[in-house]
Amino acid sequence: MTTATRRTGSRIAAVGKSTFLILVGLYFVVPMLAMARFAFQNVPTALLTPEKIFTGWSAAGLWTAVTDPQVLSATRTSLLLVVFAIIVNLALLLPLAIVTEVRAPRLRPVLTAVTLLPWVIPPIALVVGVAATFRATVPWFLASNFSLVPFYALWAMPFTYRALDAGLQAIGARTLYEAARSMGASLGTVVFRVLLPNMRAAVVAAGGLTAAMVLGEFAFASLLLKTTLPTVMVDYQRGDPRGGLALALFVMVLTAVALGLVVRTLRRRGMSISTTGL
Amino acid sequence: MTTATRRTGSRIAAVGKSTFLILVGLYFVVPMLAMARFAFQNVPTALLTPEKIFTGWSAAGLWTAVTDPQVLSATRTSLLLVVFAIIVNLALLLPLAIVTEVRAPRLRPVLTAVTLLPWVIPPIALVVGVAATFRATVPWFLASNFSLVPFYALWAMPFTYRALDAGLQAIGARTLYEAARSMGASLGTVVFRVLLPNMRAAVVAAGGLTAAMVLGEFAFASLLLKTTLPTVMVDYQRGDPRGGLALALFVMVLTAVALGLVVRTLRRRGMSISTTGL
Amino acid sequence: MAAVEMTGIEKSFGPSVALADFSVSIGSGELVCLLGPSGCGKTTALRILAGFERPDRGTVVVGGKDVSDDPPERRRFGMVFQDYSLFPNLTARQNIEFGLKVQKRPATERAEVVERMVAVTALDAHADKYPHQMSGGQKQRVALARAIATSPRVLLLDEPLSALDAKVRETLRDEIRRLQQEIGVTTVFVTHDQHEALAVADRVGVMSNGRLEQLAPPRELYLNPANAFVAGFIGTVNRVDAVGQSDGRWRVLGRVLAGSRPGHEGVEEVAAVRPEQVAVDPDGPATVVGVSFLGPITRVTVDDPQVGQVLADVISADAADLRPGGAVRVRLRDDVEHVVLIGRSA
Amino acid sequence: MAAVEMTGIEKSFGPSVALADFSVSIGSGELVCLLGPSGCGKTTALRILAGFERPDRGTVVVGGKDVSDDPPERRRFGMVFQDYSLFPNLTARQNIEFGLKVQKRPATERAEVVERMVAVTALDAHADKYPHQMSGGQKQRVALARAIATSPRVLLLDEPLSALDAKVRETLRDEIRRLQQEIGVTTVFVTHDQHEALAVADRVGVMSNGRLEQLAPPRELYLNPANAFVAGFIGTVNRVDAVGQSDGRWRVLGRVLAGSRPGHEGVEEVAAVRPEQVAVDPDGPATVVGVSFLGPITRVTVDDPQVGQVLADVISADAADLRPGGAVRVRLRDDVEHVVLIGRSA
Repeated sequence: MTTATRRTGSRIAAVGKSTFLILVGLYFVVPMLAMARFAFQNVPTALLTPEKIFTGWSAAGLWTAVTDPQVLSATRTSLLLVVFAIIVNLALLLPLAIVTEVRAPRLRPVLTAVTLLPWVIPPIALVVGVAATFRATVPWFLASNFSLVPFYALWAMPFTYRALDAGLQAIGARTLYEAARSMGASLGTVVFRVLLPNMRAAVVAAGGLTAAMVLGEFAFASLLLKTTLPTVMVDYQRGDPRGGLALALFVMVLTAVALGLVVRTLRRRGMSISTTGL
Repeated sequence: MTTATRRTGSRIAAVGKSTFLILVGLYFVVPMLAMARFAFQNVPTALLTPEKIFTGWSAAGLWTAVTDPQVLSATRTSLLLVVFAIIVNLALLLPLAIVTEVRAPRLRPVLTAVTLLPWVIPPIALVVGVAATFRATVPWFLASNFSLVPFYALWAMPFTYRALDAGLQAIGARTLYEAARSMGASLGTVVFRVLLPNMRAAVVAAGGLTAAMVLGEFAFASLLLKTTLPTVMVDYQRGDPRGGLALALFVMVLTAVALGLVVRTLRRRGMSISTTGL
Repeated sequence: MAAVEMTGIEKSFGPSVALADFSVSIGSGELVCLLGPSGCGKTTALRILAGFERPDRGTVVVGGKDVSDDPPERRRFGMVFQDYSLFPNLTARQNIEFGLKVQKRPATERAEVVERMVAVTALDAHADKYPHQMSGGQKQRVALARAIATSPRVLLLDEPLSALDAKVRETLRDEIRRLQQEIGVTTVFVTHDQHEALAVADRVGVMSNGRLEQLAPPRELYLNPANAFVAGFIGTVNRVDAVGQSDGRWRVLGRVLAGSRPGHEGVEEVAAVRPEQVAVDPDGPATVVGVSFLGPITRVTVDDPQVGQVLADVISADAADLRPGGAVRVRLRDDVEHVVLIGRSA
Repeated sequence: MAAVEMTGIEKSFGPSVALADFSVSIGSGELVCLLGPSGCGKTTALRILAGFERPDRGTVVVGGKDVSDDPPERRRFGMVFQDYSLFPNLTARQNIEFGLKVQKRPATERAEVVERMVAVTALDAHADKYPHQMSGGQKQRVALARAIATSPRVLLLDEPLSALDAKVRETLRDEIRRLQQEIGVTTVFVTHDQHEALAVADRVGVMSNGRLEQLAPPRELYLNPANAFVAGFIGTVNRVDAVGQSDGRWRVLGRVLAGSRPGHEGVEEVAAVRPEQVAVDPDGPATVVGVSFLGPITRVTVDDPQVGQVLADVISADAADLRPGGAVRVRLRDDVEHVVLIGRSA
């Protein structure tokens, strides 16, 4: 009887876990399936009868969308923006986070608070303000697509800093630094031979999140009249709802798969990505 | 001599700290001052001569903007959206975070990963997809302003969960729970008499961040054709650049001041807000 | 009748076995220590007893009643954790009162019990402080008072002293023991520190890899360890060659004496000899290589050309002229009448 | 000449004073322990010596040269931390080699030193493992090997054993001492555990509130504590009334004997009497209230109607028939010739 009770107990736990996963599924997967039907199946979406499920599927809309020259050029712009935003952000925050942690730990709360500002001050107010000011004063600055880079770097700062800081805490950077210094290592040696090799996972997490954010950012690009993947996605969708939706789904799945691959590669090399610090 | 050396040492540290604060200031304060000049001073912004600094200041543009009926109505909508987004988010995530932490800690990494999805899947793709699908299937759902609530709740989920989780970790919720249970307390008693009273700071942090995000969100509202404070701010700015910018600055300062007041009130009651977990 | 009876408990977390056929029977008012290295399963055993983990198999009987399926709040236990786990929003007094309130005791009784608890744990000066205003030792005293305020059937202590400074650890250890005897509560105390376990327990259960290796009073555990693991974990031992004699006795460090098993001519075994069973005489073939002052006694490390490295505990007053490098001779003390034989392994 | 000389060091963090006029002089090859409760300033002293904190005032002289303004990497010290601080991306061997590489030693020398270090710390089986594959004790042995591989002028150990299990702690403690004596490196060892300090050090500096209360060899610290704080922190003491006699001696626990200060007729003072200086005889006005088995010795707590609570340490073999509730009599042992007098306070 007792064994039966035990089994009931673990069955309840298993049921709890399944329920949780099913709820998560309903919240995320069902809307995506509905979208997929609308995007790729050429029948009225509201009709869900057995005979209608497997007919009329077509990826033609998606093909037209991804081969559209404007979409291709916007994708290129967005990917370049991703690369520059990551570079600017890491160049600014990686040294700042490391030096603060190992040399001035008392400044860490200040840095934490400051890097939160871009979220606390509504970014839309920032972009409206900055755009208006720049347009009136240094209009040439806003002409280039790359004028978006500082905004994106600023906006991704909270993520980047928290990912890097979580990495520094996880490896115990401060005592690693002190151990290496006492053995005669210079600051440069510590950073390049000790800290960075152990922070690859954190750097990748920071970069991945920045990439995902930039690829999904609409407000800045739209207000500064730039053609990026998100803005072109919206434009395209106005003309061809099904094709636009197919494109959106495609980007979503591609981003998720890319991030998944990065995480898996890191796992295989024995690094685990912690997002708890984010 | 040694004393002098010591003094030099701490002077260097002080200089370092000042440099840091000055850089932060340049990064945030100078652009805002430039915006303020453009918004409130009726002289060409590029001219910065001593005699031009104190003349021509006027808040008339701001007054016109904040008394504009459309702006007032959009503000009301945005504030209601803030309240509902916070309620929906806390109602969903507070129980989930608590139960996961105290009863099923092994599910915590799963929850952490799942709540990160709304950032990793580009939200713009989500809104394009969802909007298209809903418009084709259940168009009535998108008619109300409050159709934005689920999007905002979903979008703020990563912040909210991390703030709540950081609070739970900080108070050591799991052993508090076990200590209280072993004394005969029911789950309800533990939650209402032990956990919630010690999580007020985390709940306020979660709510504050959600509020700041909703007040600055442009993409969802614009794509779903809703009139919220951010969209009206952009519209208004097109017609009256100076007035729009003044409005943007006003919202920025107001949000920052409101958050500051909340933090200060909590500090006075002996609670400290940790944003490191975010 | 046993106050607590855990029978045939098994528990695995995924592939790793935390407890394998664990059984223990604890008398009323007894203090039993579960002692072992990290990962030996001692904390899992405590958490199963408390009801926070469900065993895969086996029963937990408390006061004659099977509580295997009772949730923790129905077991009426008191619990103290390594990290204090005081409610941060309540003062010391309110923390102690919490369990009484939950159990809906009348206000006058609550006030009376809280005052008694504050008095027995000597917390008078700190009763109205919040946890963050107290030191670690004070916090743990509040946690103890809170745990016993509800007159629990069993008191469970999970490494209660591990987070404290060495000095506070010893003081609080003695205080816990005194209090436990005063109120006569059946207690299970989990620790990885053998000194703590020996000093505080009526019986100590030594655990390793999810198994209970030996459960016995401190003195017996120390004098008659059941196997090599227990001998090595409790106190310090020298592993010394023992050679069986035709009369069933053993030759150890030059003396012939009885062992925990009869010896046979020529059989070679290992005897566990405690440092305090070894005497150090001046002049001889061995060399002192280390002298550690431990307070009342001094531990001398001797390198013997035949036996190898031997530890000897000498009364500090007698050790004043032992210096590293000195020539000495080690022998088994005259008052040792019997040696414990352990396997060659481990 | 002293290997390390810290003179008049003062250090505050904001309003809190970490070190107030701290001076210490350490001989070449000596192992000095800094011992004290948390927050006493011992870690700050170590970090100032290492160069990670700058003192507000005072000088640090190493090997006759003022290094007060040298950054840590120029001081050529080895350091071991409580949390191991091994480089996670390097194997044990590579960790040990790190300092040698940084100092640009030739490859053959590096290989030779690493092998010697692996051998002396008995790490052969683990030399190619990564830190996350090792146990706490193994990790700390690697950290130790890494710290001494570069032949540092001074070895600094910051609570190196605090994160380890009690049993591993003792083994590694003895290993550190052996190794330190073998290579003869001047060493500063910070700990909050008095047993650790006494067992391992040539001299122990007891600290409290940023001050060095006493710096002396373990035996002297134990037998002649300078003040009440040291007496209470090192070992265990009974505070017993001492009454001055006309001949300059003191009456303590019924016996009259010499004290650390001369007595005057009728003056009342407090004597610090160690538990091992107290004998317990059968039958008498006092009652046994507790018996703790500590291995070789047994600690007996006795409630005496005149003296109050007294702790006595008895050889375990003699304590077999002492039970709580038994009637006994306590006295000062016959071999005690002299008592230490301490102030009434603390």
